[in-house]
Amino acid sequence: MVVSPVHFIAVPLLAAFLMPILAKVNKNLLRIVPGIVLTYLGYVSVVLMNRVATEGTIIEVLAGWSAPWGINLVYTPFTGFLATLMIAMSFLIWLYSFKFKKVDDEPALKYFILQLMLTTGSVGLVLTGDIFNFFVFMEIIALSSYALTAFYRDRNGAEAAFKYLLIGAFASTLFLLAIVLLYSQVGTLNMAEISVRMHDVPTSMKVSILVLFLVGIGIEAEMFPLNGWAPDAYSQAPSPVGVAFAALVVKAGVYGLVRITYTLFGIEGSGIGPFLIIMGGITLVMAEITALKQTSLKRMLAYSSIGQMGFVLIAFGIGTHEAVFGAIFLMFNHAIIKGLLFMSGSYLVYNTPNKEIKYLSGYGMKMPVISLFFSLGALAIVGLPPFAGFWSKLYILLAAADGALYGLIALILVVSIIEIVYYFRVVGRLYFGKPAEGSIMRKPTVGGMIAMSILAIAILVVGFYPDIITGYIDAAASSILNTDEYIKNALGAVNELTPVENIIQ
Amino acid sequence: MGGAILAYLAKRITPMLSSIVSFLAISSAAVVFFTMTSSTDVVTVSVRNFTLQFGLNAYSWVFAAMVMGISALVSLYNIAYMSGKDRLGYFNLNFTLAIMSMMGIVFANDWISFFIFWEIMTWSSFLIVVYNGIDEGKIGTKYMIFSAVGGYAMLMAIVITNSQIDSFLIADLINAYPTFGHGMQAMIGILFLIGFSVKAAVMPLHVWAPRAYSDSPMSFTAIFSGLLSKMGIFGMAIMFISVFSKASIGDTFIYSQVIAWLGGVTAVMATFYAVIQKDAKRLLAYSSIAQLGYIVTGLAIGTKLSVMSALFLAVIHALYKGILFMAVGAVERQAGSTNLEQLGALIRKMPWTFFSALIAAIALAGIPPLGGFVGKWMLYESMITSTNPSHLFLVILIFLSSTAAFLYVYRLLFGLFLGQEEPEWDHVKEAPAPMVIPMVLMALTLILLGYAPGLLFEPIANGMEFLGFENVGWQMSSLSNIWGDTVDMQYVWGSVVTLFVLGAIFITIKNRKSTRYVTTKDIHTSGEIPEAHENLTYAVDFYKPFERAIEPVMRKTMDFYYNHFGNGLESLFGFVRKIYTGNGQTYAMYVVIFLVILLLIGEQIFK
Amino acid sequence: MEDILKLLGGAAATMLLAFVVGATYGGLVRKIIARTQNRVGPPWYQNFVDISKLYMKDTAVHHGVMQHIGPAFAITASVTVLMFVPVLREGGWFPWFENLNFKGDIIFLIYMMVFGSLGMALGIGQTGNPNASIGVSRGLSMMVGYEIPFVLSLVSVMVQTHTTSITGLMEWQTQNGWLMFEAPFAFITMLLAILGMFHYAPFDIAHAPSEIASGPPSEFGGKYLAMMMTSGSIFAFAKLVFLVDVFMNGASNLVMLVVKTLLLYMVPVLYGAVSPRYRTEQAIRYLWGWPVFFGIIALIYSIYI
Amino acid sequence: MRKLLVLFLLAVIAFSLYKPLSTIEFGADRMGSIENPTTVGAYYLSKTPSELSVANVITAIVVNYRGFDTLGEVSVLFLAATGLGSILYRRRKEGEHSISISKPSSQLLQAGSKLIYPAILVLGAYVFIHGHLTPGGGFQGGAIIATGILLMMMSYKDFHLNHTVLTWIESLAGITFATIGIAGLIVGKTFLENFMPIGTLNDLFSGGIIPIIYIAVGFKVAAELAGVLDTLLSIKEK
Amino acid sequence: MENIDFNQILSIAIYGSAVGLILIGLYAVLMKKHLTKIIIGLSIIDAGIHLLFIAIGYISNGTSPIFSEKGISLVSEGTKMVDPVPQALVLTAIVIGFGVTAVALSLVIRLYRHHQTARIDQIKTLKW
Repeated sequence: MVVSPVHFIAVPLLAAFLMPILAKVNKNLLRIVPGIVLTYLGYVSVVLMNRVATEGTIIEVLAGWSAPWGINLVYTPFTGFLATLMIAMSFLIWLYSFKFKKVDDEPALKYFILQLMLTTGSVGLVLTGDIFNFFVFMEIIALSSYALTAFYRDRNGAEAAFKYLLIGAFASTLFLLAIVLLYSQVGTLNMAEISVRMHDVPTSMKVSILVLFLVGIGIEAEMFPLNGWAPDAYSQAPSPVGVAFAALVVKAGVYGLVRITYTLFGIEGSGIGPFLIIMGGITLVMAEITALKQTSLKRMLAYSSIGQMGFVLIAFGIGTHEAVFGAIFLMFNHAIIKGLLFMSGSYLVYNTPNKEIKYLSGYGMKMPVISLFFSLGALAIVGLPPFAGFWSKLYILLAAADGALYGLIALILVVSIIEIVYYFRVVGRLYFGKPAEGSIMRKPTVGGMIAMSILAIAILVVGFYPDIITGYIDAAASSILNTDEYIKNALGAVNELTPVENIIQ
Repeated sequence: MGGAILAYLAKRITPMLSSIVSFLAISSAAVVFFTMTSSTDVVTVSVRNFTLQFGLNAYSWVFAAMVMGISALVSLYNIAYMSGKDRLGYFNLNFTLAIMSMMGIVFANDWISFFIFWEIMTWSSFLIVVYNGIDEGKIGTKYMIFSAVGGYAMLMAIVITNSQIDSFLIADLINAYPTFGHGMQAMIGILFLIGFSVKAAVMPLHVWAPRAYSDSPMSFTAIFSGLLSKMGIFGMAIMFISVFSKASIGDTFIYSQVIAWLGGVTAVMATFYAVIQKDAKRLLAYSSIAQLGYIVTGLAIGTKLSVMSALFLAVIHALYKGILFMAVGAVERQAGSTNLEQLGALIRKMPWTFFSALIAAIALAGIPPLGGFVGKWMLYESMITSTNPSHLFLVILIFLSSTAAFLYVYRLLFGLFLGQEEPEWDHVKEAPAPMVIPMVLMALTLILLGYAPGLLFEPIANGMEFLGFENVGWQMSSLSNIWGDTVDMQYVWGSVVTLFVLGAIFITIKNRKSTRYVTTKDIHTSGEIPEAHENLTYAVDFYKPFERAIEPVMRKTMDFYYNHFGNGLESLFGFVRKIYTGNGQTYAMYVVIFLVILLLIGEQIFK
Repeated sequence: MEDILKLLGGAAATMLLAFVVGATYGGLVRKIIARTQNRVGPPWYQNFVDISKLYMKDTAVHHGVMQHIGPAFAITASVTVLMFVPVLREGGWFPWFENLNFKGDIIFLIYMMVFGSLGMALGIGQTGNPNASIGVSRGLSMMVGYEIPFVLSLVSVMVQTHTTSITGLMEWQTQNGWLMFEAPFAFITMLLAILGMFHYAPFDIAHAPSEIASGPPSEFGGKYLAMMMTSGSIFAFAKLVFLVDVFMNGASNLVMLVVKTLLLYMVPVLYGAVSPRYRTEQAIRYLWGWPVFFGIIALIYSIYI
Repeated sequence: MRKLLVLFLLAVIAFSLYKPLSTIEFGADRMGSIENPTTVGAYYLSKTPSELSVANVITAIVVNYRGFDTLGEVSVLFLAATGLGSILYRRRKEGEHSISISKPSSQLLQAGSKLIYPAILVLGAYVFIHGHLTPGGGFQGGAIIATGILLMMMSYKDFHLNHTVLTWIESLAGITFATIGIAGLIVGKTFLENFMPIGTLNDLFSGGIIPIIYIAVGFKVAAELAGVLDTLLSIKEK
Repeated sequence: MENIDFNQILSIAIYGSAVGLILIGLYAVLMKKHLTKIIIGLSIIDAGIHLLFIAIGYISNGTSPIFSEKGISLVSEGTKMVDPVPQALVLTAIVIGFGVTAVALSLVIRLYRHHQTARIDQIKTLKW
């Protein structure tokens, strides 16, 4: 069987359907199967990344109907990069949560299925070339996230999940409404085709659709007034799920925002760029100043995550190649760094009441390795060299400077200072004082240690030698910026709905 | 020259085991450095679309040599100082990293690698500051905040520079700076200056320094105050001399003036604070800030003599403040305290430490014939001979500060080493050899530099010529100003030392035989008979009268304002975050409101 | 070789002169003060008697090495200052007094003047006597007070004459007249500053015989004290010569020297004779008040003249 | 206050929806001609009878053209069922007895539902088996079956479904769907490709894989809906 | 003439009811305090959108897109079929809506179990 992008969705789905049966056979299979699947998908990613690097965009037609009649998967350098990142992160999450729950516990079964579905949804959302299919995957992500958020049987989990669900339902509703209006105008659902036909849509209609899309997907991308769900969900979900949110869900949301604004509507001269910059800026500021006042570690990490997404939005709003490069780099960094932070942070606060930061005094002595990981993550996420976070921040700032957005640079840097304050408050505390009496340290599992080590090494390697990854990101940035290329690849030569000469304008 | 860096990188992992490894790493790097100084090759590392350059020039050689020499000695001291403490791996890793990054800074030929190493230096030193774990994280956080302000100001300047000239090379900025517009010049200049001022602890940005210096382990503080803060000076010199001087005078004149006065104010205020401290470490920390104030002022004045004095003082300060911090560290380690009001009379127990500290103190006070005087003299002369009236008034500030410096210098020596002997400190012994040797070596260097400051003038003059001065003249042991007045250090040194030795010999011969040592308990007490256990040393509130005299200016500290600012911000933030009410319905409302707003104004913003 | 002999001879001669004159002044001052206060007072040669007696005494106890070398510091400072100050103007009839005065300058002298006090203070510190320490504390604090107007005055003079060398100053004065008149504000400032410098009342709180048992030297006796007194005499003279050089173009012969120095010396002495004692902070505030004000005027004057 | 705000917001939304909707003429033919389709809908209409030989174009779209969506949809259902189980799961404590709070239904309802129940099941099965021919399909049929089960649950408080069986049905149906997709990938190069003979239009055995998938979907939907209902209904108070 | 009128009325009725449903649902979500009512509101919004979607796919005088007789040909008969795509999509959307509603209800049960209330403004342990 030739490796193709659809494996990203078909294989894990098959596995997910299979898992309830397997669980009846042997409980241990349940834990192992996702690992096997994700390993296989990792292999697929590697193969496809190589292929896309040499041959360019891979289009996979589904059900034998080429676009725009069937649904297609578009594996560009950008989507491929994100998919690979997601698979890798999922694998690490799986490693981390391998011993997460006792296997004879009923929820453990659900947990692994849900995580697998979350991965599938995210990857599918990134890869699909069809707007309604996009919506479906968005819902897959959403449903698995709701369930995972409410995974712990305490009251807060359910509350967070309900808020998430309420807002998430809004997101999908608005998104669907946008699709409805869009379909009425262009009569097609393929994104490339939509992009071509968008020129004929009347402006006011276009704006309405855009607004609906922006609000709908902005919820997933944690844009400011729409992100009330995020901190609760992040902080109440089990920590591997927190990682998954940071590494998969939000990434998918941002991807959606970018795909819709860049490809469907076109970012140049449309006012979307400044809009994204402003909203990103507000998101960044609001999230970071709220994070500053947090007393609970996971909540703080959650707000920080939102802030980072604001930063990504700013970068995408600037919209030059350099900025998009920085944004994608930042997405990558955020995934690995926030992953490390959530993983190590959850061990740190495992036994503290309310996961409060103030009980962490002196944990640096008691849990040296975990503390080290956390400190590394904190150093990296605030963008201190020579860690990974620095490079992305640098590139975004460079792009902003090229665009003469000096106020923006100042804003970003001021916010970074706030970020430093609260992260270093924690790091400082880790190395201060004596741990409270009777605090029990949770011993990290082997899988967890491996996962965290991998992330830490990744942070260091990317920090010291960013070129290891910049080539891919450069290609990704080019591919997202080049809408014509996307349309041409996605629709291919066979396009009867739109004359070919209209495609490239 | 990348060899030195590579030596570090290779060894960087190893100090996990012991400070000895860290010492070996640093000293071997020092050996590599001093033996390879002739090579001037440039190491280039390319990252995506820009290249990082490392190389050594005449100017950075001064700082590199200073860093290497002193940190090699300090790391020797470190072995003994840190022995028996917890988490040595943690400490030594950061210790070595900090030193490595300083070398990186001076080697950097472009702003990006400059910034990278700058920040490595910042966080590694932050991790050392929190090592002792005093005071609930406030100091560390403060240090980090201010460093971040500085670092990010610099980063902003760097990216703006790049957007203007599309290059990160320091040399390119120097060339292109005059071509920038007025506002651009101002912005880049100010941002860079903020960045460097933080590390150099210039007045409004200094509040992190006292606690950060005093709460680090002393072996690092010697580096911290002696070398790390000099990196700010390093950058500032580039800005003032290479960059600004190429621009039209009117534009940058004002920055120089402002910074010079800030330096002066820093010197005075920090000195005052140093005078009223009760803790030796704190005292030295403030003293460091004050001394850095001189250096900054010297740089900002920007004449040949003043810059030379600034650079000279930078090196000398690293030496004497290194000694003093190490001495205090030795006392701390041996006696377990650094409280000036409790300690006393350690001179007989720790004579070598006292000797080094005495030499360093004399140098710090700027008293001839030691190296400190040379730097001070040049600084004053450069200000007096300046054509700018404001510098003449600045002299007063500088002089006030350096006169008041006598007070704290005396306080330090008196509080630690002199005064009445207390049974409490009877157990104290001289520090072990690895701690004493670096101190004594550095003290001897100070004496030598008093006799022949030209040893140091030579590299500094070369460096200054690299920075853009022409014909920087210097003599081996003679100082001269632009009015042609000179001080001949050989004569000064000769006469002072001769007289001192003669006097000492005379008094010793006359008195030594006939007198016997009695404990300092046995003193004149104006007729009163002290109880045996009473300690009569006058050490508490030593400078109370002086404190009362300067009280009006000390009433409000900068710290106070910063704290209020910080609290205000925090409460604002606390208010803002109330927007996350926790009610899901409210969030839904936000969504709808946002939607409605966008629907209403959508047509305007999305064309 | 001849040069060195000349140098050493000159140095010896200068020291001798300084000691004799300084000690005599000391005696005179005691007499004058006594007379002002309606006492008889000691004879003018009392200082010589004291010092000789002390040199002959043996010291029984000491408190450590710093006490030994403290007086050595003091004498080093006073003699060095003397060495670098032209006692008689160049070309005078007694060339031996030129010493090393081309090799130093005013800033150097300012610092050298402090050297002794600090060294002494260290020696005093080792004795552990509380009175002595209190004296040191007060003395050093007050030093900060008077140094400011002192330096302001000197800086304005230097700025006005465009030289920082004391011989250069004297050359300038030979051409343009005494700085006392050319730089009046600087001179006023200096007069106010030397009130503090000479430690006579009202600025004598560092010694305050009745309060802290003469303060700093209270633990010193015998040869230590003798040496300190010698140094003090030389130092007082050196300072006076320095001031005369700066403001009155030095002196061309010994008579003029004595007249000028004595005139200058009388200012603090007479002022002090009729004044009560300031507390330390009062002294500092006083010295940072009018003197500094005049000093700043002097500086402005010198810049814009 | 809040009410006014909400009403204002609703008014704006109504206005904003009115504006674009006023430009979409109701009932207008936007599909273009069949020969020259301007929307995908027209294309589907023109191709379905000939190339898939499925009478119900909607089914063709759902299962074949956009079969990938349906796979996702099935996953959503699966997720809902799984998530529900995860959310509502409670660890039974020792000695904890669950007491149902619902009262037994009336005799009439019990008898009636017993009567109708098989008929509903048959109807559901019919609907999803004929999904490619007539209105309806796997989802609809599955839903009908689930209503039958719901009826039984409401009538008999002891009526319980065997969860193991449900799990097997769910999983097997899902696996069938995914496997057919992958088989398409193997046989015909693309995922979910219709690799079986398409038969003739309006035959029961026509449309290639479409009816098979739809039947699988029907089973799956029925099992999942029933499972969800059962889970929700079996909430007991302590 | 009559035809057009009828079409207009139908248009107003259907679009109007679709928008009306959306608004009613929104009102419920924003104003009602009971969790279940909020969920019902969400469902109503969904229903409105589904209705709208179907309406958009409707073609005047069109038939359902099922080739119910053998050998039927599309255009030649003069009969129009309505756009099948919205119907297919709505089918998917309904199922998704069902899934969301199910999960939401289960969460309501959980919340009620923990808080002993189902009022949304009383369930805000997590805030700021």
